[in-house]
Amino acid sequence: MSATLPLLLGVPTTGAAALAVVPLSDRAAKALGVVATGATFLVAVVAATRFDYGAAARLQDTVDARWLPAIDVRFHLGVDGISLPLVALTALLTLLCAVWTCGSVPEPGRVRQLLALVLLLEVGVLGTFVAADLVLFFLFFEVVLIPMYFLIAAWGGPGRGPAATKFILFTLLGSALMLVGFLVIYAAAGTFDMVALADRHGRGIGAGTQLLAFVLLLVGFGVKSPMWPLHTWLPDAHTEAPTVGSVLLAGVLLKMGTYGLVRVAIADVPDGARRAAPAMGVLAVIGIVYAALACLGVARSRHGDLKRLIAFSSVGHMGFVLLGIATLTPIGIQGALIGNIAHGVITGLLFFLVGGVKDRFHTSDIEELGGGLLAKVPVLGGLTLFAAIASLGLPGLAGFWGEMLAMLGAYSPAAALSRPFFVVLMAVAGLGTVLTAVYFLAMLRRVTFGVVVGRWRDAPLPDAVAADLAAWIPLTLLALAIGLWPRLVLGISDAAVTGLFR
Amino acid sequence: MTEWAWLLPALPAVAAALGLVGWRLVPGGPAVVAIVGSAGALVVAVALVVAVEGDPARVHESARAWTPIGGIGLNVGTRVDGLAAVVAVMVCVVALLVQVYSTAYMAGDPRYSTYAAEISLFTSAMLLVVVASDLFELLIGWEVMGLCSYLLVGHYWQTEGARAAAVKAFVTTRIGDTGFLFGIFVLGVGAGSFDVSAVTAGAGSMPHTTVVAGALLLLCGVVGKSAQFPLHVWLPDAMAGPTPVSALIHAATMVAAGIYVVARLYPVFLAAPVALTVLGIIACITMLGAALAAFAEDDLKRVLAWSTVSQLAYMAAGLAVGGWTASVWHLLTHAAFKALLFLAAGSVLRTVGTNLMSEMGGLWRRMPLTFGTALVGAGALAGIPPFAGAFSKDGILAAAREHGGGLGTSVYVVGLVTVFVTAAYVTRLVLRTFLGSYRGHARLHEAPLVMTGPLVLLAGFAVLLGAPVLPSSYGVRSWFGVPAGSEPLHVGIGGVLLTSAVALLAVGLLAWQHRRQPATDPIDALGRAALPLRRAFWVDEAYSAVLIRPVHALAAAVVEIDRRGLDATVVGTGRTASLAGGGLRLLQNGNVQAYLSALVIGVLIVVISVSVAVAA
Amino acid sequence: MTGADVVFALLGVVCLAAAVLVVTSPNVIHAALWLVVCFGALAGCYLVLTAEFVAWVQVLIYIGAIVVLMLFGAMLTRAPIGPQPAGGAGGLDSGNRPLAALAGLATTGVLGTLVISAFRGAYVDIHHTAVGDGRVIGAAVFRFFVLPFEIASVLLLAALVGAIVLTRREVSDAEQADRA
Amino acid sequence: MHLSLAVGLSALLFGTGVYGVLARRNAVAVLMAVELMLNAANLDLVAFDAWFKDNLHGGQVFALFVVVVAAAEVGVGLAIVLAVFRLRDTVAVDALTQLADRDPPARADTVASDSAP
Amino acid sequence: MSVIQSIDYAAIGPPVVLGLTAVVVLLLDLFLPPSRRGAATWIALAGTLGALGFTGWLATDNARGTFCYPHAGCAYVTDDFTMFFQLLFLIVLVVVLLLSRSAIAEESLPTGEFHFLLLSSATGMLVLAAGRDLITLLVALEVVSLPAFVLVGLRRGDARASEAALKFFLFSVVSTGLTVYGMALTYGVTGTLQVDGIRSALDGVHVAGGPKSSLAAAAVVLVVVGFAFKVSAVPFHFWTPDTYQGAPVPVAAFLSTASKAAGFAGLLVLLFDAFGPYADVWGPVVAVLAAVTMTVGNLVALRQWHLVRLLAWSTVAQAGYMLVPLGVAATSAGRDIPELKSAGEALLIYLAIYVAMNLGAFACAIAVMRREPRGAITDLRGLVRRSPLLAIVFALFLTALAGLPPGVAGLFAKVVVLREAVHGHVTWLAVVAAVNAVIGLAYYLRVAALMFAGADDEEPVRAPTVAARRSPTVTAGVSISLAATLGLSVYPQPVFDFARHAVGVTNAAHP
Repeated sequence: MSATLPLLLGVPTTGAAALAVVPLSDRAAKALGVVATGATFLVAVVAATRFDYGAAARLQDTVDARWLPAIDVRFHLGVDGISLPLVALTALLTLLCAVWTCGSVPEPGRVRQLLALVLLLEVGVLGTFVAADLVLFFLFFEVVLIPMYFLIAAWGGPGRGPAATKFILFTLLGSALMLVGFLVIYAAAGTFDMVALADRHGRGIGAGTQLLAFVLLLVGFGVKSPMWPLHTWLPDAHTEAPTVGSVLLAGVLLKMGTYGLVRVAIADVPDGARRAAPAMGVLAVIGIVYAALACLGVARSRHGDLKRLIAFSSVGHMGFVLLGIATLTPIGIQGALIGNIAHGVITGLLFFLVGGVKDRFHTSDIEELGGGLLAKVPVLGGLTLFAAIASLGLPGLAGFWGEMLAMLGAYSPAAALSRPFFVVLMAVAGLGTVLTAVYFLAMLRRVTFGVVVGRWRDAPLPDAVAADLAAWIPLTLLALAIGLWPRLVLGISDAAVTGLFR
Repeated sequence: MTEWAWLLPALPAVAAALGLVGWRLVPGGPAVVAIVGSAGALVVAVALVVAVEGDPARVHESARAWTPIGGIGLNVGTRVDGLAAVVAVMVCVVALLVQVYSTAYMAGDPRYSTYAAEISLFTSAMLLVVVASDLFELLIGWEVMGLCSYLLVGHYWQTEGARAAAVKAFVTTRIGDTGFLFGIFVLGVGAGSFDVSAVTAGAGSMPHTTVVAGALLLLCGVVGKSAQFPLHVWLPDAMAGPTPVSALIHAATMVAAGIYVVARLYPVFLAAPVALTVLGIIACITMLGAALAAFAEDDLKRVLAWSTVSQLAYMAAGLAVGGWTASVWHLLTHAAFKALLFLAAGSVLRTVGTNLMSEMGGLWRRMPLTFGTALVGAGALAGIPPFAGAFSKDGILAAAREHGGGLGTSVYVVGLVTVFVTAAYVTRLVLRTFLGSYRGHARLHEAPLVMTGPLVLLAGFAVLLGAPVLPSSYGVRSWFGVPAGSEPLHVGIGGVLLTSAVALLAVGLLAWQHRRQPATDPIDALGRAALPLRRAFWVDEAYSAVLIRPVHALAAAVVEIDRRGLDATVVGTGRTASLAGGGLRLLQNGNVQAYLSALVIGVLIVVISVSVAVAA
Repeated sequence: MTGADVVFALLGVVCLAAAVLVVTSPNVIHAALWLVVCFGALAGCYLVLTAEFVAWVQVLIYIGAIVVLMLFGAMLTRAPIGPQPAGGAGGLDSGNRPLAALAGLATTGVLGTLVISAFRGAYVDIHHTAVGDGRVIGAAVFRFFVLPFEIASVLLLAALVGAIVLTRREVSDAEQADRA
Repeated sequence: MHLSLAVGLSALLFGTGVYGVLARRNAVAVLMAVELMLNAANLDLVAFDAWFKDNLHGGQVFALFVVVVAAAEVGVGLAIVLAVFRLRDTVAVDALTQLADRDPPARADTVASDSAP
Repeated sequence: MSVIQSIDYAAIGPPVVLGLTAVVVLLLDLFLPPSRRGAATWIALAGTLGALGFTGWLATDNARGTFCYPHAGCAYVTDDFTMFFQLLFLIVLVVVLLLSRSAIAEESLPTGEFHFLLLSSATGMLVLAAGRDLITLLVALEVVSLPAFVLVGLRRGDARASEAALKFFLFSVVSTGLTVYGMALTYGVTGTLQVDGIRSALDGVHVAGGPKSSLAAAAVVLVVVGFAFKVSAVPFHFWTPDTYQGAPVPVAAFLSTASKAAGFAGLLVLLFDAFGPYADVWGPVVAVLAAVTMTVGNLVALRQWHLVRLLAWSTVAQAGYMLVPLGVAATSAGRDIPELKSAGEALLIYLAIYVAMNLGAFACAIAVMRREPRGAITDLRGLVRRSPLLAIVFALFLTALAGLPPGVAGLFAKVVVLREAVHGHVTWLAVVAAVNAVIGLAYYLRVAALMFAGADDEEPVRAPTVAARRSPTVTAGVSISLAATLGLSVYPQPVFDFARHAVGVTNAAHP
């Protein structure tokens, strides 16, 4: 029993409640937001320092209390090597979002409510990552929906209403089916306890039941991830969401889906996973290529939106993550986990940068921006260049490891899977990496390079200010650090991942 | 000493980082940072050569655990032998000279600091490839080079050409790199480790298909990086970058990396003769085709670019026929004379303000030093003794002859023909640029010392790396640990004389033609036959038609599909639900009798179904 | 086929015919009168089935109270006396007739088939049955069914109050005046 | 006597009642039809009671309670019909469609467009 | 054998107290001056709380039975099942009384009669939950319904109110007709009117099969109609939106919670106890009805513009969710005894949570409609600025109905019923329910979002039509619902336990 995890959830909850109830001034609200997210981050850091890296496969810092014995639900929390990096990432990104908000509040203001929702969101995401009971997991999984809905619907762009609705309906559809999947598992295994379920490796659950459960979970988590063709909510949501919304959506919300696949689907119904993995792999790969082509289309189209492009790129990146999971190998799953983190860092950075662009140019339309970012705002432009390069999976930066390990996993998939089939998937995914480079470069070519068009030439646009840099630099460094020293993530999760297959 | 090899990539990398963000803190500014970085690396490289020289075949490895990747672990570290040390020196020398040269060439450029930092990063990446002990570590350097070439080729990003060329360079090499990555998978999984040593040691014992697949996939990357057919298209376009960058790319980094990796992983290729045959065929096509394209090119830098493609094909061909030593030697000589030629070209371009040879001519009068050094480079390229190229090239041809068989013969014959064409375009280049009368309008003047200095130095190398290093006991053969199974280096007088004769024949032919019609471009003599050469055999057009345009069309289609198809399905489902709601709503028309009818009929249906079900 | 069968059948025919007229008569007053006939015949049926008390209750409450109430209701709502064109505006039948016919026939068919096949051959021995007169039924109610009896009082009170509160208009106006 | 006679008649009466409920438009006539349905049930109850020789007399007692229920229903029903008549001047059940799923009144037309996702 | 059945007056205490209170309120109304008639609320509340206390006391006591038959079984039983429902009804009644107070004053409803009728209807519910024979169930059902017709039509000047009442009435009597006929047939098949007797008789009939078994199946369906009508299951739902819209909103709240719960009480007694042997017959029917009910309810709700009608359709949909656990009887695994028990438990849990959140939603609707009597959803736009707390609380209830956090109670409810469906191997039904949850969210969210939306440029800002003061009783009603919903969100275990005990006593234990 330790207080770390309750604190991890309690601090942002308290912060959210305080922000929601106490009528603070904007300044005070911003300060409180930073303090609350910062404190949460500190708690996460404490959790990371307390963590016994030698036993990363074991759930640590656990809290396990009776809650609803009538439906076998326990208040059971814990972190292990798989969840710890995600917890840290979430806490970090939320903190950066709060910092960023100090510098730039999206229309129509109301920073207090905004930050309250961000904190509530953080509770949901952190809770999802530390929950060790399926119902609790589901509860936290759902907690994020409403705040994100309002983040989009209240602070979003011109098409926010339908985008927010699509987001929430789509993800709820997924999570509702996911709940059915959980219940199928429960019906067969008789417990909601994720540790017990994972230990049991699906023993005693019939093959048909496992497949059913896995498919339901795949749809549920697939919507969140998002997996092609369940992704269509994502581009709209990202395009319309305010910067912090996009950052959190891409940076942490999507991770809940892939995390769930690893934590629940693969661990609890491995036999179902084995049978569905080829299909999952195919969808993942289609997603990779499809997203890349869509991005290319956006990057080249007359009125392409930068945020839409990055949103689509998320579909592709998460395709790699899903491919890694579909291989059912430790390597693939390691790839999925580091891919998760890398995508959170890099795409989070990209969305921050686009947010910076939007703050200055009041548009994210590629055609209207016209190019020459490097000339007009060199730091912003340069970081955009860096983030795009990182995002296209350049070795030495964080994005590489996820893609590489996913493909390496596909090269030698789990014994039960057809190797030639997965090698074909790997090859197609490789094609996707090329296309990814193509569209990012096409985007850079139109946006960061080139000459500044007339309407911006004399506009006094500031380059990065302190709040910007505070949000950008940590992510930049992290992308570099993870890229060069992937042990930062892989080292933590290794034991836990290999434990999944023991 | 070799445990300090990590400094080799690290020093330029630090220089790059400092140059990007912190150069203001350094006295002397970005130039000093960059030059000190390269110079430091050179010192390390030379020290390494000294350290390994006694037994160049011995591998000095120092590695530590990098990261677990799910069951297996990766290591990171350095792996130094004779080959690595010598190539490192080559890289550092060229890089240092390029940095020095650039201080003048890029003077006044507002983004000089970025430029210098990128070159440092480039150098660092190449050096990482050179010393990497792990295949993924190597891949990092390999791809960061791609990034740097992208950035440097696109340095003049105000111009459309530079932007396009940069993207083309990156994407084309990335296509190859994907194969390269898969090759790493195949070999690494086959060997059970991704260490270079493990892979080279294990190549022989791997299943044949595995090693062939691995080698062929690696070749994809090599073909892309070393600009071999069919992935050569990026290199001529890459001339859009600043000229010193071209020198760096063509001489010491990037393109050299491809050849270097084949040489480095030679045991793998030896275990997969099929791959070597494929490499040979590709090399043959490339060497002749590129030479022919060079002959028709009017742009001075593009001529040199095509020549690079062609010369790299020589090296590839040499490796294919087992001429390992000759190829690596040619790599060195080529680095010297190609850097020389590019820097000379840079010095020319800086004065005349154009790339087109049709607007040059007669420059020798005003730029004697440039002309002289360029002549040395040209001689080396054309394969005329006593310049270095003649001997290294002959080594390759000799190896081909030695190797025999279909492959050896093909390489030998095509190589000889290419010698002729090479000499022809080199002559044309010299004639059109330096001789005759000036056809442009610029005020001509010789370049400053920081630029000519490197020229002279490189010219020295272009001479010294030839015959002088051949016979001595400190000669080229003793620099590397020659892998078993490769052909020994055979450079005989007969071979050199033959190639020189072929080359001089071409020179003579061109000179005679020039004497007859000094004003015309020799290519015009070919008439309509020159068209395929001018268009570089329409490879770009073919790519555009077969690959690029379809992909773009597909991309546009996907956007539409997403909007009209998938998303419309989703929205449509929502709308259908709403419509269904609307339809069901019509039942709620307020007429209670209708309600009751529905009630009664509903009950009846249920009653009938359950009673029938029970009866059944 | 006994005499009871014959009597019951005859009463049944009368009852059914009257019932059909109740639901088809174009005049609501006539319909109410046919309802009387129907219920009367039904009371006869009850007598045949030895349910003496129920039969009298049928006569007293149904014919005496309920039908009269309906007649009043029909008249208070100014039901036109005399035949009305079927289906037309103000007619007694709605446009729902075809569906109604279908539903009615289907109901009869289904239920009739079910009950007749279920109770084929079942014979009611009316001669050896305790006649359900007032004493017997009263005893049954107070011995076994006190609870419904007590609730029924709530029901009736509620119905009474409800009917009053819905129909008294003037009082409500007065109440409003009070409030004002 | 045969039970089939009674239960058959009951089914016929019930069907007739159902027809009446669905076909009559005058609310009072509908009420009459409902009475037919209830009486059909009563006939069954009484017949079964006799058949079973139920010593609790459950069927007959139930029939009595049905009569009570019917009386209460008719009382309240007629009151409602009168109330309707007073406000609407009609007792035609199919004319009472003020409450139905309708489009909103003019000013709230934005709702309809909102509802399409 | 005594002449008159013995009566345990303590057992029937709660309905007696409530019924007497009803009469007292009615009589006092006659004698009190109009200005003092508001006291009726307090008297009724006092009576209700008294009944509640009585029930509470009974709940801690052992189960009792009274009005027993000579051989076995009683007509009135005070087991945990009864207690669960009686407590539920009484708590709802407290809230509805609070909510009605302002409506009575503002819409000039006759005070005494209103309270009398409301309490009578509730008395019927108390008996219904305890009744264990067909006559009692039928008469109690009528006692529930009859006052309700009048309550719906109580706005005497309003044509809509009487139309609503008439529709409700006609629908109800036809349903009653079908039910009575079904009861008659049940009697014919089993020879008894008593729940336990029917059960054992049907056991034999079901095993024997033949035409009699077919008839029994038909009878089961017919009997259920009257209760299915109460719970607004499709196709017995048509009256619901029209009636709710025409009725005073507190009455609609009462109908959608207490009355619906009463329907479920009857359904459970009948289906689990009396018709238990026929679970294989009604199981699939209920499963299909559940699916159709939630789907139809949700789909039509998508297209509503009137707040109360929207809530009406939402209650239809919610009825579908509540039927889901009963649908487990569609499979042989689901008819397993422990499974059926936990299905009943799930239904009770859902019902309790539903009642809390739905009552809350109606309470908020009442609070809103005191200012925006038109009831259009669009009138809610920007409510958060006019009354932020109300908007937040309303949104909480709506999200709870949708089954999403922060309305965690609703989420528990969904988890519980889906768990039953999956456990009983009717996974398809769980999937249908899951999909329906999404459709449901669409309209709940639309309302919630409107409350938080900014001002619409096209729509001019209007002054509230009624200069409404905040009504303390409405606030109290909202608060109770809120407390209940929050309590069920944080620590619903006691209610879950209660539900488990409540189904423990039904005869599902030995079908």
